Amino acid sequence: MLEVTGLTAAYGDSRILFGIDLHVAKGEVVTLLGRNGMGKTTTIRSIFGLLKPTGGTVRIDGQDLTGAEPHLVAGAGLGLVPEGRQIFPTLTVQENLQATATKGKWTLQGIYDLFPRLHERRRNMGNQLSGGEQQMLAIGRALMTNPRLVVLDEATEGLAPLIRADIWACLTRLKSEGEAILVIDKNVDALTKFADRHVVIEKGQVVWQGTTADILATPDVKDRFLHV
Amino acid sequence: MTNLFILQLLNGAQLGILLFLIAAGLTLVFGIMDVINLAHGVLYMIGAYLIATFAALTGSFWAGLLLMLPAALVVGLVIERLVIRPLYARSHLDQVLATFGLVMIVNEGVKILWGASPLSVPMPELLSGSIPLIGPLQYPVYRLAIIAAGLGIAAGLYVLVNHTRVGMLLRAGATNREMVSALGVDIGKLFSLVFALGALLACFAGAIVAPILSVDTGMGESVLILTFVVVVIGGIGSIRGAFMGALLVAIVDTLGRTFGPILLRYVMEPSAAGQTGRMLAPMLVYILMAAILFARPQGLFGQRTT
Amino acid sequence: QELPSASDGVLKIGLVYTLSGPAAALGTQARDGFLLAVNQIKEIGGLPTEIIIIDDEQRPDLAADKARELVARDQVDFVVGPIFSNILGAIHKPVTETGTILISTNAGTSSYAGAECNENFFVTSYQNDQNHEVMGAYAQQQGFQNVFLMAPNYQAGKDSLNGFKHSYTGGVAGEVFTELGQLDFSSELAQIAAFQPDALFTFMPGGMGVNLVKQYSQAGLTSIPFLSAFTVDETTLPATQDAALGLMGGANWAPDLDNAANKAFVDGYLAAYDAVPGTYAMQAYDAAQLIDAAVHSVGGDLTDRAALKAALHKADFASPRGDFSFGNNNFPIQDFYLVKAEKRADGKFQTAIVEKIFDDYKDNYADQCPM
Amino acid sequence: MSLLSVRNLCKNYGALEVTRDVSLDVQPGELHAIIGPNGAGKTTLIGQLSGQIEPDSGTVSLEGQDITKRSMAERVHLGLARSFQITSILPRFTVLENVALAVQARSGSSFRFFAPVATEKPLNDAAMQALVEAGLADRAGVRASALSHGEHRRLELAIALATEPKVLLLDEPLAGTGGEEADAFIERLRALKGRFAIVLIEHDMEAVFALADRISVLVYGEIIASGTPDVIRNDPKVRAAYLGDEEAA
Amino acid sequence: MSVSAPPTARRPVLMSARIWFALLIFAGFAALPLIAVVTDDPFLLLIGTRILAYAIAAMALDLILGYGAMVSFGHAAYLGFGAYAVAILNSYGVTDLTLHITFAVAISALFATITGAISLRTRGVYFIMITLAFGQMAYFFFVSLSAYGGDDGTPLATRSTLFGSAALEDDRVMFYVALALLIALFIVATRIVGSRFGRVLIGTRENPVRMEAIGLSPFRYQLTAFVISGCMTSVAGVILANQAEFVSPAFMSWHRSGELIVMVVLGGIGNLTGAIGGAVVALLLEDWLAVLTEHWRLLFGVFLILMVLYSPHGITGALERFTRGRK
Ligand SMILES: Nc1ncnc2c1ncn2[C@@H]1O[C@H](COP(=O)(O)OP(=O)(O)OP(=O)(O)O)[C@@H](O)[C@H]1O
Ligand SMILES: Nc1ncnc2c1ncn2[C@@H]1O[C@H](COP(=O)(O)OP(=O)(O)OP(=O)(O)O)[C@@H](O)[C@H]1O
Ligand SMILES: [Mg+2]
Ligand SMILES: [Mg+2]
Repeated sequence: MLEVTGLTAAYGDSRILFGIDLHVAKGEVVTLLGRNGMGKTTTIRSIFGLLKPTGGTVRIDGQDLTGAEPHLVAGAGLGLVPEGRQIFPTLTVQENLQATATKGKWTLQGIYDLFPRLHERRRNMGNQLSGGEQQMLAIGRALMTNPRLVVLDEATEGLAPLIRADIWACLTRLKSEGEAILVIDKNVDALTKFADRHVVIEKGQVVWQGTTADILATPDVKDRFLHV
Repeated sequence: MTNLFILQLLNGAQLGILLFLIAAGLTLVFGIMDVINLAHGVLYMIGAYLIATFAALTGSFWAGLLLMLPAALVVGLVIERLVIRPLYARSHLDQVLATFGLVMIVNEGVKILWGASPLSVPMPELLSGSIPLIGPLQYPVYRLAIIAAGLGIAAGLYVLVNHTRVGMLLRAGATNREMVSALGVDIGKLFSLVFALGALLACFAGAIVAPILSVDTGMGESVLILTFVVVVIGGIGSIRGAFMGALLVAIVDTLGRTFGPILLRYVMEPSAAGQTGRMLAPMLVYILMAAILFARPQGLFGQRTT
Repeated sequence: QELPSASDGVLKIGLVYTLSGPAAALGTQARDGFLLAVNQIKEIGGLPTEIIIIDDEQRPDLAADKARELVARDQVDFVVGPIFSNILGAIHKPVTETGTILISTNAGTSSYAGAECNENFFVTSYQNDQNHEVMGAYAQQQGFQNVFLMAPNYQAGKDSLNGFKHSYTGGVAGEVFTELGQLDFSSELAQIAAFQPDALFTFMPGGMGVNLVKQYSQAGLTSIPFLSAFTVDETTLPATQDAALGLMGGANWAPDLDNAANKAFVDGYLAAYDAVPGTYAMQAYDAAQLIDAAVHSVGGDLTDRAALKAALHKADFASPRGDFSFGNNNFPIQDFYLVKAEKRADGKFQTAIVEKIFDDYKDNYADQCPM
Repeated sequence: MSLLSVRNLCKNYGALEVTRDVSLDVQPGELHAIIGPNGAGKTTLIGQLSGQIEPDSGTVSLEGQDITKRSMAERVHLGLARSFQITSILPRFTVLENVALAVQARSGSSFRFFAPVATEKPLNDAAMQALVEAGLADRAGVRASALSHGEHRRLELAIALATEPKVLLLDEPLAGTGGEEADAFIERLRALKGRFAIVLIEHDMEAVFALADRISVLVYGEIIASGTPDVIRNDPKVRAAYLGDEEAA
Repeated sequence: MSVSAPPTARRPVLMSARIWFALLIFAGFAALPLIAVVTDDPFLLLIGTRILAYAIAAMALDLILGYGAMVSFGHAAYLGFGAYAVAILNSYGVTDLTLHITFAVAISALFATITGAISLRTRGVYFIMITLAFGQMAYFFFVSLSAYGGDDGTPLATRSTLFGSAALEDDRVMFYVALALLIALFIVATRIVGSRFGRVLIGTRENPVRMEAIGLSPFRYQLTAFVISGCMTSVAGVILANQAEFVSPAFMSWHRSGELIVMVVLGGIGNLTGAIGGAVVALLLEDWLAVLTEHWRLLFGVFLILMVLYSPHGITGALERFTRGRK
């Protein structure tokens, strides 16, 4: 459903992406791997129109949305859990979840079931949450837009191991319900447990891609590109 | 003395309500869109000129008011589109400079269109006259009507911002525009709406004072600073703050001017009291603001942000 | 550093008026009044005439600069203006010290009428206190015992109340100074309502006056006589309209004064600007007439300053206000009237003479003037 | 005597007790890790140690001196430096300037109005030294805002080093770094160990168990266990509250 | 409050370009008396002196506004202190320029220390408004000062004297003294910006929390800068009073404070040359447009908006793009 071809992008004069090709089919879980600063977040920002790409195309269900306004991209079915959480500090937890929600499968109750901690803190202001709580809220907020493709940029950063495990469980569940997921994370091992395909980028270019089976079969991929 | 006190309290309330109507738009645009709009005062002026024109055309205050509202909305949308929108991503000082330019343009434009002499708007028949209060004291019905209308609008705004989805989005957009947009909301449209609403409120305020005050080119400026004082005292972005701030400023100002010299006479001789009173009266609002900000640097209802 | 006048045979006059901001209406009237005379006379003093119009923006420092520019760069022979006393204070020295003649058509500060009078400085309006004294005399004559006084909190405001008290010896119900530029007088009106004085005396020029007058009638206070100076006049009447009817003021002239010069002036102004002229226009009109008369009498020779000044001092022209002459301090000696706002047959509003209060009235500072 | 000693620290936000009677000792040269679930109050605790947040009650002392009432800046001068969980640098300064400013803060007065600071050799040398230790020397002339996330974390470290701390408070220095970069960072910290005491907050258990001399576990504002890595790893309470089974394995 | 200044990262080419712009401006000023003689227009010197005074004030404001993110909306008060220092001392027969400046600086330092200490509790727009409040208090104080004309202000009997001589009565001398003061203060300000103190100030603008965390509490530095700026501005006030030979509370109205901000932003904030350029351009433009049409304000407004929309870093930004474009 998401199809990215030849995407290039730059921050001012410094070019970051040099032609990214990437696609995610319905119900598929794809990971975007790469070391720090290789352009993963930049790829996501370009897809969402938060950064205007300098070239290439972004299509969602065949519709060309290259460089479109972010709300149009989101409206086409993408839900974003951004790097650095970016929750709304002056809204309560509950309002954070409701503000941008759309009708669908995910409801407030569903999110609270998924993250009981958020229910406890539902009247807290966003800026009064711990780092981990904010992360949960960011995921919940994206789900509340009922996307068909969830994009998670470092969703488990700064999370305690137990919570991190919860998130993996949650993603696995989303997958089983037929949702497509594009996920960026440092924990390659955890990702291989449920992802279908992997795309590795280095210096703004795709340098390797393959299925989970491929990655397990060629252990040097991890060494060469990810150094784990 | 108590009669005078009650009368002045009413006067304070009426001025406060008026300030609130103007300040509400400013604080919304400021708090939510993070735009410092110096041209907010001229919107107030435009409201007055619009009703003066429409009332003269139709011969009726009410018809004038009715025509003024959509016209004001259009003015707001046009200004937003032409000047404000390119400034969203810019620093506050750039906004100050550009909207300062806008003030000059509008002031001069109004002078070209309507001339330098003040215009006047007749008081609507229905609301003219005074009702007796206590003893010989009377209070103009029109001013009571202003108080009532302002209270109604205040309540409506409070509900809008704090208890509706639109309100949530507004507050969310205030801190992170990009993220709201990435979650599927057309923030541009939302902001246009906020600005137009703010413009409408300011124009409305200008329109309803037109029958009491003269309509002239300086009216926007004189009210602008006072409005900023109100917004800052109340805390930027807070509707409740704007309301309390407006009432506080108005009542302190009104009562202070009347009773300040009287009180001073208790502590110093009459001529010195008169002198000091005269010096302090215009400072009163500023002293109030400085004192409040000293105690609460983020205003009465502001969020502390570092 | 006295500048020699350019003897190029052209009469150059600089007008300094407040043409922008809230008080623009006053300056506009004055400018229009002056230009009306120029148009009627064509060549003032028989010389080709060049007029330079300056907007002082009611900013004294800017005005001082502009006045110097008129004198140093444009080398004008006369500077005419301004409306406001503080502007006069700023331009007086830069203009007069160069020997250029300054004619004030409105501001008549007491210091320049008294000890600091100046041979290069003429006034076609009045000494500031005089209109207030008219109202004081009227209040005295009516036997009021309890008058409420109100003026803006600045020098001219304080002067006005002192002027009133100069000729009024009755009691004072209250004395209130409002903020300069204040627009809402509800709080002061409440005090007036509470005190129920015999009369109100106020000095509220420009937009302040418009608001006060409208709010006065809205507050239902019209039963209390409203005495004023520079508050109810032809610059504010178009805005206050009916609300001002019957309110009283003191003035040195009114549009309905019956004489030929006045008829020429008022009709000419109405025809040219479709508005009723006020004193601001009349006094500026007279300044142009004054220059015309003086330059004619010296035969167009602008270089002999002493002769020119003497000619000016004679004030040999027909003023719309009738009797007009200069005192030793170059301030006018003239009649003063009680005037009242009324509606004209053509639907416009004007002030009209009620009665003469002072005849050939000289200001109180002239004796201190060494000239 | 312990270098940094915390006694009965309490902090409430309304009804929420974020820090509940926390006591803690850090010995000279020791690396003391604090772990705990999200929202346990770790960052809040660091905030109270560094002076950014005022505790409701309890004391913090450094080298026996009570510093509870001291401002953040004063504490830095006494030898208590911190890095931030969310990167906090001077974005428009160069990397070198960021660090040089920290050096300037501890060496001599900043009320010098005339001598150009850009050419003050001692400042730049000391700053460069800190950059070398943080592995950022090659980026010295780059604007700080242009650094990648991992580099930002290293800059945070360099700035903290430049203040020459006796105790260094690190709030999740590894957050957002992975793989090789994380390994390199761990090595860097290991090299620094012993020069000063370190209080480390980290969710990366690999790093914590590799580096820590002692670990305290904070759960809902309370320290439920404190001890050597081995003790903590096998503490059933800790496993239940935080580690789960996966990591401990 | 976000204040976006051009980067402080050292870019040698641009830094020197700015110094060149400044030198160019100074050279232009220095030649003005010559132009006045050639064109037989003595009035040029008066305009020039006024522009110099505002250039000093704008530069002083930029020191805290551009480098310290302290947007003072009450800075005209210091213009007023400078101006009234001249008027008040004159009325007591003290006419020496250095004494006038000393007195102005002393009063300004006192006022800035007290109001600055209170204002610095606040940030951003709150800071703007609280400085406005203090500015207005000063304004109304002088309005009520009847001894010096109150609202009307008062003309000066003479200009300040320079070491006992009345040399300043000559417009040329007055002009060169003002120019010398501007250059001297420009050098001082430039040195301050590049000093240890300046770096702390700029760092505080960027990230006050970080400054605390390296052991520098911003307050003392910000307050010091605020006082320095106020004192510099009062020097401009002394010049202005002498230029106009008139002082009035109008010098210190909030409009004037706003105009100073406009000059700084128009020039391009966070660089001293820009502030000077902003003052020059704003005042010249005002003069020229006023000659063109009575409705010059409309044109000026359009100019401001176009500048903001198309030249983000003000005049210096535009000049820098121009010079870079040609290389
Ligand atoms: N706003 C910016 N301006 C200039 N350069 C930037 C900006 N943001 C990121 N970069 C640069 O772009 C490159 C790619 O950054 P990006 O954030 O996309 O990497 P990433 O793969 O997501 O890394 P990480 O794992 O650290 O999140 C980095 O070298 C970074 O320095
Ligand atoms: N200003 C505040 N007002 C109210 N509650 C707050 C405030 N700041 C933090 N909290 C709450 O205090 C708790 C502790 O937060 P803290 O940031 O210290 O956690 P943490 O242990 O650092 O978590 P993480 O590992 O996720 O960063 C959280 O539940 C948070 O919601
Ligand atoms: Mg990233
Ligand atoms: Mg934390």
